[in-house]
Amino acid sequence: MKALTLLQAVNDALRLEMARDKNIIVYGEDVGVEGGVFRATENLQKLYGEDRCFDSPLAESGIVGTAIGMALAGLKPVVEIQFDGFVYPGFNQIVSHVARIRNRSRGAWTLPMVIRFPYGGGIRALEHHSESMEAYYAHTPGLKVVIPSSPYDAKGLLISAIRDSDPVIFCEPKRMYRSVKQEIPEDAYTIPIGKASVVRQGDAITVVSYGAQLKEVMEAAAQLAQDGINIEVIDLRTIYPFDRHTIIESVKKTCRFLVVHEGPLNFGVGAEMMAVVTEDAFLSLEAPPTRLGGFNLTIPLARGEHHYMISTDKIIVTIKELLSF
Amino acid sequence: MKALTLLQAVNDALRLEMARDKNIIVYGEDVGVEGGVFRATENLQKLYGEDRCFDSPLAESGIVGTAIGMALAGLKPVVEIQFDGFVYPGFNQIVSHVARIRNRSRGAWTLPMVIRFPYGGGIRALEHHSESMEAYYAHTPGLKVVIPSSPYDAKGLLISAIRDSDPVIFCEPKRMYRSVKQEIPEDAYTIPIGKASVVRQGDAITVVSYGAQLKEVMEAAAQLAQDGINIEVIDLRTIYPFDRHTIIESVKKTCRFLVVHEGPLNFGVGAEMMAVVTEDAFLSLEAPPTRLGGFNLTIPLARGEHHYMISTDKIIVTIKELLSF
Amino acid sequence: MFKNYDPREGKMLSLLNADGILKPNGGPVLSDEGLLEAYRGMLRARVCDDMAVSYQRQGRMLTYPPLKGQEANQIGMIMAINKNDWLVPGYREMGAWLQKGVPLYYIFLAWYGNELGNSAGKEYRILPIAVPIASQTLHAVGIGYAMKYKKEDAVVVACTGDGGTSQGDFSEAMNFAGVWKVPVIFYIQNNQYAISCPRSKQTAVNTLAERAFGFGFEGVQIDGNDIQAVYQAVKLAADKARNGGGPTLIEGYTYRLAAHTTSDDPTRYRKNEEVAAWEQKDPLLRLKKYLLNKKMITAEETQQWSEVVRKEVDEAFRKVEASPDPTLEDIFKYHYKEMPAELRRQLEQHKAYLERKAQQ
Amino acid sequence: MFKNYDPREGKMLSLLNADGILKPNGGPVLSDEGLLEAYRGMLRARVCDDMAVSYQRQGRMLTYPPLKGQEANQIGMIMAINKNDWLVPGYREMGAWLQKGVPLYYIFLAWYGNELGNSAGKEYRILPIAVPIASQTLHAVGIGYAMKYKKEDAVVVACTGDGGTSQGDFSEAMNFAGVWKVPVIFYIQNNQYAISCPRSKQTAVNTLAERAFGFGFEGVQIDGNDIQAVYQAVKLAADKARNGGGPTLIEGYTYRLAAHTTSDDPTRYRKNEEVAAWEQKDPLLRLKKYLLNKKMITAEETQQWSEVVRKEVDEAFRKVEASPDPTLEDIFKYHYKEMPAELRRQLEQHKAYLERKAQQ
Ligand SMILES: Cc1ncc(C[n+]2csc(CCOP(=O)(O)OP(=O)(O)O)c2C)c(N)n1
Ligand SMILES: Cc1ncc(C[n+]2csc(CCOP(=O)(O)OP(=O)(O)O)c2C)c(N)n1
Ligand SMILES: [Mg+2]
Ligand SMILES: [Mg+2]
Repeated sequence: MKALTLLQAVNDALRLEMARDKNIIVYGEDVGVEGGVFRATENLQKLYGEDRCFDSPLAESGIVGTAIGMALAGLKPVVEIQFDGFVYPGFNQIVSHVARIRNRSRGAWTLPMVIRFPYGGGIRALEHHSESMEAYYAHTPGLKVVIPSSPYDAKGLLISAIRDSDPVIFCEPKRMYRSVKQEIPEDAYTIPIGKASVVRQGDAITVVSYGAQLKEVMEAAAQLAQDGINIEVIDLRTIYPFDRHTIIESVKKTCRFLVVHEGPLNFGVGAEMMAVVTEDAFLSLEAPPTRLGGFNLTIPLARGEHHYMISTDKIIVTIKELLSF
Repeated sequence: MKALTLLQAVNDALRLEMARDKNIIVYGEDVGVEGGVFRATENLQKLYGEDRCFDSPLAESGIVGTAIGMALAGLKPVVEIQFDGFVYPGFNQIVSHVARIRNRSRGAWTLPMVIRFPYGGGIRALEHHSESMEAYYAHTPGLKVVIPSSPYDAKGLLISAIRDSDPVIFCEPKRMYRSVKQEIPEDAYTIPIGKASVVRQGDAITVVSYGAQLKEVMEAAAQLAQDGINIEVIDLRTIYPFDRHTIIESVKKTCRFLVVHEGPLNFGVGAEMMAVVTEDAFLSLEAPPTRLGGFNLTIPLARGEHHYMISTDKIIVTIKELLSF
Repeated sequence: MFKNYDPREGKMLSLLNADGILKPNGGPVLSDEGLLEAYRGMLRARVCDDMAVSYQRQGRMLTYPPLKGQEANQIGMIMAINKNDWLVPGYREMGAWLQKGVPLYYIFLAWYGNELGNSAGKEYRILPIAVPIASQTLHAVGIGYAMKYKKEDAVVVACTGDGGTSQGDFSEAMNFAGVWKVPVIFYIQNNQYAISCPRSKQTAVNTLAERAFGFGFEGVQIDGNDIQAVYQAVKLAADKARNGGGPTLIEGYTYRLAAHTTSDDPTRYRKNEEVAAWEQKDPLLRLKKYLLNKKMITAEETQQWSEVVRKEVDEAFRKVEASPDPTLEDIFKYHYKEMPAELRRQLEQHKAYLERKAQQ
Repeated sequence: MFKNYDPREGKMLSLLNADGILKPNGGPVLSDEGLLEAYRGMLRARVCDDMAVSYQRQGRMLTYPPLKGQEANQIGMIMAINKNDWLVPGYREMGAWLQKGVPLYYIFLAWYGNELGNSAGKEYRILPIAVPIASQTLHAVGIGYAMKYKKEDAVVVACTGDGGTSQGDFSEAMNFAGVWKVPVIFYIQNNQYAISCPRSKQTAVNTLAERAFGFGFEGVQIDGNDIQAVYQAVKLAADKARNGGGPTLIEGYTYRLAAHTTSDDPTRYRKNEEVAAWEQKDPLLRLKKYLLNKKMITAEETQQWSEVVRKEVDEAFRKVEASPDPTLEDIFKYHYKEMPAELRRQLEQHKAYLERKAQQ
């Protein structure tokens, strides 16, 4: 075991997997000498050479598009997009090709590849550096969308993503990159994609969240516990294909439901989770399934960002309201 | 009054508005001499000259990006993207700029512009020509997303979109382009963006739909009426900002809710509508709010497309189930 | 490599002219036997293409993009590369597919609207049709990287059209290819139009070929209706690529003699005289002239060959028409290696509905 | 226009060398008075920039991208255009903003993380900062179209970096500009790096300037640390654009003497010697030498001017720090002309929560 930050866990996963499989190619803007602007790819070029870890030209469509070609020709590209807000130039490649090649060739061509990027706000970053638009990818048939919430999960899920036979969009909560350390195994291990994790057991209400937002949810859980309220918290971990079963089992037990996420509320992940609960646990519900999400606004620049982020307190207040519904 | 198809109604709106305002510039791939691959811009170049209606080079980011510049400099670009599946190369311009300039400049810069494109399946088209991904745009803060379902609405909504102070994504149901004719006024008229339309009054259940899918819903309504079941049908018309009020008023009356749309189910428009109903009419509900949507699949090529499209019969069966819940 | 044919000086590589006269330049060319093979390939493509269009007219085929007039580009390009070299097509390259050996059945099946048609290219190292314009050129560069990384002796030919050169992806592909020095040949079939949009409105540069120099490698414009020019250019570019010389851009100056697709009416945007003039430059015609001159074929033979192909096409298309349409399971089964529970749920729910319906 | 400086022949336009010696070429240059103004502008930019960095070090400012070393590009470009000409910036052009007249307060406010800072450019015909690399170059082309359509006598200068040239959008912008023949000048500040990525890994072409020829117009590489070269190139390009001659690409060969942003550690990817060598070519230094030689300034004067700017900056930044942060209403109010009911609902609900919280 060693104590790693989420960022180090990502680096660890990449390092171990690259050692295992020399078909893994890691590239993106500044990932070579620089080791990535966050250092997620630090040392990889030194360890594995310039042909396995390098800077690409500054073009996200190019990064994703060439990765497609590599994967089709038997390599395993694990590319980095520098920030959430810069995936969009590559959106066409993702939606029109990454998500489709397996189905459109009836399984003849496959695309085992990973697109990693830091996502989310709360770090007082520049414009376009704080987005949480995972719903775009989750709504796109053919993609898997994974978001870890801890160093342990980051390493296990990233290794699973790399070993997956299908393309994975891997969103790393940048607000948590360096904020916590966790003891995690030194060797490679996997965490199944598509399985949620009940990170806290309780009976009062089921709260689904993921990524960086889970922190406030867990803080809320701890504070509520002091009042004798035990909430059940589910870390979604995979946004698509999400784990309906775990959510529904929990809601059938708690009879109440809240989903909390950072990205914009309308047409967001929360809406889907509410739909899921309504579909499968309607008669169990003792209060309306509820969502807390970012406002439907472009996430504000640093001086206004605090208005946007969802606080522990707001989660507590919302839960209390639902409990007294 | 004159009887026009939806396509002709679009053309009519463009023609009238271009006559009114010489700052309106219409361009896109093949919109000039050809008049668009569907002929939505037919004759406009002849009428208004090559500098107001013309072919652009084949590049959607270029089309959207240059339109941004035109709008910022006081013109009113109304650009065509040839098909739903070809918006994505322009996605970065839409998400990173079109949706944001007003807010990020605190209202100093505005972007009155329209991005039109035919959307949806059911015409046995080639790959990438049958998409219904309006949820991407609806989830993007700063955009308005409008989808007409009849020639009358197409003309009135497009004129409103052109006159709007904010950017509008205007999705035209291509399956209906030529399938119906409707008597509509010859002069310009507007239909407010953001208002849904109760296209059929009833008391049994509220059914929300829009665009081409409305046809099957209306057919279902007619068939159900023969069994004495009167459903209320709401044409959403604007996907964002959607008309919560009209939906909730209706659900409070009917106590049941179904949303039907062609695009993929998960993280789709239906999930949002279910969330809305759950949020504001939970205690009125006598059955779980329900969605019918496309499967979470890439819409199949022609020979498999029928499996994907939502039939009148399936809508009827679903409604009957909900009524006997 | 193409010093004598610098497109920036307005020069174009051409060897076999419209009258069927060959003017060699010392570079590699197809032998007479090779030309015979080329002719048969071009003829086969022409017949398949014509018949696809006529099936569409009969309401038996969906929208199809004819390649008529562009055969020399496609047959020449494949003849100049090896079996394990890659082809990354757009959507108008049926000739290239055929020449690379893919059974017509699968090619037609894809155009017939069945995804199964796209499953065939893998063993031939051909990627599925790519409709989002120029997006596939980046895939070619990635494949090029893989070939270089794996030290495979294989080059990649990436196809796009004159219109395709306007897409950002095409420029990005050239830029990546230049920096990575990958064995990729960008082959532009400049057929003068992107649907209705003439080349002159697509870009202000004189030749598309010269675009390459701005990305640090060579481009050449060739007579795309001249099988020898195509062969030579691709052959030289492939040799260079194999020897680590990196990418080349080839602009095949050609013409689409038919409509953009069967849904298109070209009379709306181009003059009959223009088409007529290009018909004189028909690549098949000129190669036929050459071969007739050389007495390597007779008119009767070509007639016979056409008939053989007609039979082949007829059989293939009947097989297509007799093929089962995708089932409900088919449209679900292939999105992921394993069907996610969420998809299985949608499938099961729909099946349950269909069963209830069937019972009524 | 730049025939004598064809980048494809390895030539670069340069007039005022690192020793402060001016070698005129007969083309337009700044007068000595102009040079004095330029020097004051460059000095002002330098001081503002240094102070922004130091505020950041003090924890008072957020991430900021210094322009140190690139002043000649930015001051020269603005001096060569007119008041009603447009500037379409990226994010590293504070010098250009200042020279065009925008109050420092607003510029800082934006970097301070307040959207209100972006509201200032409109009356100066400067678009807000653009962070998504090269995306803004297309906006410039659209503005160019509008100017042409409205027959306004105005040109557009679009800025991007060496890294920016790799984005598809940049190529699309050049292509549209070429076809539409719009009055746009693409000004690339080639500062040798895109964050850590050196120019050599960005593209295989020798000069970025020659990229333009592939889109049908002229490109020129200039010494971007030479205020006269910048002035001349932009002036000629603007004149050409005004006369309907269409776009020009200018590559200012320059160097970023500071970090990419205040979050960046350039020692990870570049050598001290390299930086030291470029410090010798500092654009301010060489212009200062020229002016000192000509006895147009004294060392004391420049010291005084710096002090004046320091005061200005200090005042502006204090004002920034004293400015109210955006309110909750502010973040809602500006997404649409009228706030949609759905947003109002989110706002009201949140306000209700805040009120309850305040009452506790
Ligand atoms: C991204 C994208 N935009 C638009 C289209 C619609 N479209 C199909 S073919 C075509 C013209 C392509 O022209 P060109 O590249 O010259 O190839 P050609 O058809 O002439 O072979 C267009 C605009 C598309 N398929 N993809
Ligand atoms: C689309 C996009 N991708 C990535 C980034 C992150 N990023 C910010 S600056 C930069 C490098 C830009 O280099 P260059 O164009 O040379 O300009 P410079 O910073 O040197 O002025 C990168 C990669 C971005 N802002 N936008
Ligand atoms: Mg073409
Ligand atoms: Mg740079």
